[in-house]
Amino acid sequence: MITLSHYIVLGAILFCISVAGLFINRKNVIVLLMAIELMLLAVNINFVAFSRFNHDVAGQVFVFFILTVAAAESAIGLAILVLLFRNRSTVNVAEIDSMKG
Amino acid sequence: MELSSSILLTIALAPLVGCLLAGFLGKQIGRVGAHSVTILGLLISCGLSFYVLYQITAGGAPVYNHNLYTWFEIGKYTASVGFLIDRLTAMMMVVVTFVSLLVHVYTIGYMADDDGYQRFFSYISLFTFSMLMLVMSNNFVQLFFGWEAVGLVSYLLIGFWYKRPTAIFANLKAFLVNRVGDFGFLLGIGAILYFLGTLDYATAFAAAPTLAGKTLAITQNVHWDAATVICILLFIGAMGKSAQVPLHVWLPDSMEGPTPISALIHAATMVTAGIFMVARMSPLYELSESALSFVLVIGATGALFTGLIGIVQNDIKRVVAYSTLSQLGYMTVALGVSAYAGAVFHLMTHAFFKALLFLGAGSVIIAMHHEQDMRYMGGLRKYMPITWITMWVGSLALCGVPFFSGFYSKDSIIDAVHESHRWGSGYAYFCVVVGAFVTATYTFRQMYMTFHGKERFKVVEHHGHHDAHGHDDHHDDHGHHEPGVLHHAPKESPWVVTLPLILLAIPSLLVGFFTVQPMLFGNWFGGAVHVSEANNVLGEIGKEFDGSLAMALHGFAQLPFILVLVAFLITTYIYLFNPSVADKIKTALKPIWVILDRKYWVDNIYFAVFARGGVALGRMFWKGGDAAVIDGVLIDGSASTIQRIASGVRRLQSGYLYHYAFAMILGLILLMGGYLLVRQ
Amino acid sequence: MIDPQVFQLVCFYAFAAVTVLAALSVVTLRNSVHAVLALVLTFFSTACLWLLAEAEFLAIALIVVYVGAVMVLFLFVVMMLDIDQEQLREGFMKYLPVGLIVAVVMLVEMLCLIGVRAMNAQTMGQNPATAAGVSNTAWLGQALYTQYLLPFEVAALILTVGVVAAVALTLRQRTGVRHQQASEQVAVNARDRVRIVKMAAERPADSQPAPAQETKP
Amino acid sequence: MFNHLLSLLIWLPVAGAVPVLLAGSDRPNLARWLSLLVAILTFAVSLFLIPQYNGDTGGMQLAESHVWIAALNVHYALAVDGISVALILLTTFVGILVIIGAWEVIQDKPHQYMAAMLVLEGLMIGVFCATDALLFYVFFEAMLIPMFILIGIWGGPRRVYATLKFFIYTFMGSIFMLIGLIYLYLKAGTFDLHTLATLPLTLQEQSWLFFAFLIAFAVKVPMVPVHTWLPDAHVEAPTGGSVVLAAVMLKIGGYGFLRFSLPIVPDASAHFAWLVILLSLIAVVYIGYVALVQEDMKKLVAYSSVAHMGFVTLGIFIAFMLVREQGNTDAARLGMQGAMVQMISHGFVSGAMFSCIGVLYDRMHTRLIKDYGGVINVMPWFGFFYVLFAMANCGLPGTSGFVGEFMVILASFSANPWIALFAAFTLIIGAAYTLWLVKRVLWGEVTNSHVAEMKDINGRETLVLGAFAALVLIIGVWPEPLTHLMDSSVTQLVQLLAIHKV
Repeated sequence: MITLSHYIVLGAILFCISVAGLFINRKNVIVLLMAIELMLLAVNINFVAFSRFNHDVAGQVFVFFILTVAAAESAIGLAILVLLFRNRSTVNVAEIDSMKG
Repeated sequence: MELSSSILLTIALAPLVGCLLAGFLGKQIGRVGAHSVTILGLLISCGLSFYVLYQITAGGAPVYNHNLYTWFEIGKYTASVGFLIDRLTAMMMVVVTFVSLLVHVYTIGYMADDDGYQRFFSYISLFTFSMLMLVMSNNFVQLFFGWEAVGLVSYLLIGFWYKRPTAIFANLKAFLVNRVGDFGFLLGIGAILYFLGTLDYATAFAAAPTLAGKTLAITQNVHWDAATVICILLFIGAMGKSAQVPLHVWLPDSMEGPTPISALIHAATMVTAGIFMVARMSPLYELSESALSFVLVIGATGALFTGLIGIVQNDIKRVVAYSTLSQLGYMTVALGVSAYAGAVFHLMTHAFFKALLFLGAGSVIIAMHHEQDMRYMGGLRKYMPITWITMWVGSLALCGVPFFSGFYSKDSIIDAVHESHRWGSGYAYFCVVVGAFVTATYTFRQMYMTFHGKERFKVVEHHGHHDAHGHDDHHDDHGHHEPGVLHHAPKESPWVVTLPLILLAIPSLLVGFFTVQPMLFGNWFGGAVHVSEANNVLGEIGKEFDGSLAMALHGFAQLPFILVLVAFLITTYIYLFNPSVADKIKTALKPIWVILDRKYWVDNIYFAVFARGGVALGRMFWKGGDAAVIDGVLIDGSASTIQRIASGVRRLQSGYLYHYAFAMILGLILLMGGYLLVRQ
Repeated sequence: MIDPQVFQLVCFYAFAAVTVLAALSVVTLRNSVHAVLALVLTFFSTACLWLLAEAEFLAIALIVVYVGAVMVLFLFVVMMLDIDQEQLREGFMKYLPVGLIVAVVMLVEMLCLIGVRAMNAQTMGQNPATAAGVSNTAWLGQALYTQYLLPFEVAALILTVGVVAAVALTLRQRTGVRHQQASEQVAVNARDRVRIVKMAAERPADSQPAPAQETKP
Repeated sequence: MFNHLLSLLIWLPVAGAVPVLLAGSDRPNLARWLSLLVAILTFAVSLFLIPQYNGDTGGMQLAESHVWIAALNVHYALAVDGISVALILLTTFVGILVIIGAWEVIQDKPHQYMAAMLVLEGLMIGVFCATDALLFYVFFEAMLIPMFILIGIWGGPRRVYATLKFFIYTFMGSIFMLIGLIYLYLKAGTFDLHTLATLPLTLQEQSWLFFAFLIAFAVKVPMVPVHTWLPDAHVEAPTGGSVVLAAVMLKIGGYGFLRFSLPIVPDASAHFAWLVILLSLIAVVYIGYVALVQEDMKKLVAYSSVAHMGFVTLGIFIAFMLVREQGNTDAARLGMQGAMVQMISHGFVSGAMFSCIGVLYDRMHTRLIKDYGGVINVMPWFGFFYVLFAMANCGLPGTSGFVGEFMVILASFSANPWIALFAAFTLIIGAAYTLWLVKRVLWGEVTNSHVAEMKDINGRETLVLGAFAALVLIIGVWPEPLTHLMDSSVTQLVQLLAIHKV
């Protein structure tokens, strides 16, 4: 039978994959954004699992909010990306360093 | 009859009003307006001063001592502005306003073509006001006000020809040296407030006996007598103002100012403020034997050694200036032996004959087209007889020839020193007696070089350039003159110049004869000057006094007159009959001549130590202290340290997202690992 | 008959495996389009896992909102932008070991910290929504619209701001494009358009023919 | 109106800045006239303080108090005593002259300049009125902002360095004061100055607090060795900024000592009075020498400000020696009055000196002494004022500069003749640097063609300098009204000194 640890472990694995993704795709902003989405997903899995196993509605409510905010975040993130690409013709993070001191 | 405040106020304020009118409305009222209004002010002031003197002496008016208004009042300490009019004050007022009035008149001639005509009248009226405030004061604050205000006017007037580099150097020097004196003076006032708790003369003098036994802790073990501290500090002020050694250096330089100023400020009135002050403070000075000895030694030194410098001077004004220094030394010596009345008496006679000498010198300078070097004069007596005669009167008075006013005052001082048993009086006696010889030497030398002997100037008529080389812009073309070449023959000065000479010659001749008895021996000053019984040298001399005539006749047989006679004979021989001897003596006594010519190197030492040294010290403080230590190390140093740290730390802020993410995750891993370790 | 619990477990493992694999491909695939598609797959299988946990509303919402909207947005962007894939893959192999080590260390630490064994004991138990006698959606809705009404409104606001911001950021005024400007058309005056010029009735002999009316452009 | 006189005084100029700003750069004359109107109105209102303030009773009067931050028990509490009244009058008076002085001189964004000046004026009045420590602190810090702007925008070439230095210096100083205030709040539960004055504190607590206050106010005064921001700020500031800085802002440091160090930590102040006295004497002598060799006129006057402010701190702290060691309250009052008169007088004298330098700078655009020479030849009226203010600067009797120094030297002689000796040294060194400056700038032949082209002061400049001159002379000739105004307040302060809190 499915226990809480199944979900938690899955969440942890997903989170670590996305962390690894951040490292190995350090130049591609799109993949970075996707890795962040993955992280959020890992967190959401945990929330859903805790909500279900602890019989608390708050977890699922929170997932709802996270989804909302994540949607807004990715919308703005992509908008910035588009703008960036339009101005700089690249999504390479290494080249976006005009704020470097 | 009680003196009214309004009269006294009028005396003080009339010159001030004249000053303001001439100064601020100079353009509007013009030259004539300016001198009319200031002279009118002085006439009022002088006339009323004579009235006050009459009231105080003959009219039976009591001593006036009232405050006009409160300057500040804090707890038990009050300072007011008010007048104290007793015989001493009244006499000073008359001297000041009378000489000032004559100098005003004289100025009309002397400054006739100067651009700063109105300004000059404004200044000398301001000076008269300040000097009156000084002498009429009934408290220390107002005294200090007048004291510094006359210094200010002196500063302005020495630098009157502000385009001359020497003038603006001299006025700065004069002010600063005076400030050194004022520094002591202010501390003296502080000491008086501390010990006596008041700034009012009458209260302070009344409380003066309580000073006995009081001491001031200088360090934990050293305690100085209160009265001595007060008196010496106050006398330091007098040393500055009255140009006593070693603060005398400003006075010869002050001759850069126009000659009327030299007469009024640097001979007759301002420089005698110190003498007046000590006489006024006699109740305090009588308490301290040591302070009086100090005064005596300083005065005696000045009397002899500054006089010696006068012998080698060639500038006609400088000779008179050094003689002023010497005469101020005589007055100070008189103060030092408690002969306050003698000092003030000499002050008065000196004011007349020294003003006369200066104004006479000014008259010569006018005639010589602002040539001041006596080596280019000679034989002027036939061109300007009035100046010649009046100057002889002044010179004989200065030398102390019997019957002239200077004789009575100077001889009394020498007698008083002889009589005194104070520590240092032996040295002082030597100085004043030799000083009499020195005085006669430089005086006769000056007279001979100026008025007698051969004409050492040439007259080259340049009619075309006559106007251009008038002395209206003399201070500009001073330098381009060929020395000793005049464009037209010297001639007697106009009446506005000679009238003051004559009016000054009369008192120079007569005032001593008529006033010596009451002023010196008749206790004329009454309560204004206090001499304790033990110190009353004048009283001792007075016992032998039997009339001015007898004193003068007796004077012919005295040592001072014999010395004067010797000096007369020597100088007459050298300068009238055998001028080459002067050069021979000069070569023979070369080392002494150099010492005197360099004024004992006092100026050089002061300039090197105080001026150069001060600037060097300031630069060291600025560059070393402020710029290097405080700003360099503490302020900019800390800033640059932070900057260095920051620029090191800044490398961490690469701007790359993955660096930050990596750091965050690394931190997370470390935190979790640490937690795991701790938990286990 | 298979025990439903075993069936659930099998399903869980199956979907979990798909999720992990898909996630791995998200971060490793060369082509961004493929990566997005892999992400979509991850979301799908996660939604299934949520269904297993009886969180039906969120599972559907994830698919509808995320997969349907956000992921499609990603796809659009990725496809629209002409991205040089090769350049972006630089250093992939170089950082792979570091990434792997970090990920593994972190995973181990996390699992140690969570205490997997302790949670093994915790079973699902009864669905709270069922216990309350309502559907999962109703159960969630009751909490959301009562207790969490203010955060809900705030979330709505954030979303709106996000939309506005996204539009505002990407909107640009193109130059050289002709627009109809209604405000200027309305604001114009008659006398700006037509100017009547008085002229002599007869034409001077030597002058050029002039138009009777001059119109202002 | 009289119930809220102080609030009116503070907020009238601040509110007046709004229309001035709104006038905009297109209508500079409107902005100028508006700001002049506001400044004159403020001055007029401040004149009401004289009849309203009862000088016989002393103490804090015309009080207003409203709860401001209830959670922290902070009040918007205002009140004035004689000292504050004198300083407020100084502020409002200088406020007018600064506006007039900047009339045509500031061509770049005059409306903003004027507005900043007005805001600054209001905030400075606020500092002098506040009786709540936190309110004082807020005004104290807020004041920096307009000053920062004034120097930073209308300043000279190194203005960035100067503003940063000025800001960081003063800000760092006041942070320590804030810490001290927070400690006092935790101890007393209020920021009310009167309550804090009666709060019992051990000597150790007092010592810490004393140094916190000392750092804050020493920077402001400024005392050696934290004075180096002042010359830089002055050199870079526009004339008006310099005038306000020297005339009013420095006084806030001295005022702070009176309001904080004296009543709240009297024992520590007495314990460490020697330190402050020593620093003051160093300021007089050391800074005098530094001023002597300055090559920039503004720097010279700035250093002379430091030296003169040394008399303020000296006068305040010898009061401790006099009261605690000798029980001589009258001399203590004399010293403290001297310090106060010196503050007011220095306001006029240094303001006037900076105005004079501004006059020269407007014509020549240089402040270096060596670029001048023989100015009197072309500007006689200016020369008159310049010599007058120079004389006031070196403390000539008859000018206001003398009164304060005189009182402080007299009082310090009663405390210890050595202190008086070093203090009186200013007579010499002060005269030396001031008159040497006058000699090099004013006297002599016209040194170059630029000087020859200079025009004498115009009506506007004459008005400003004349107003300064009138006050310098009035206070110098008759200081009694001023000392009488402050007398009861000073007496109360001196009584506070004698009370041991430990």
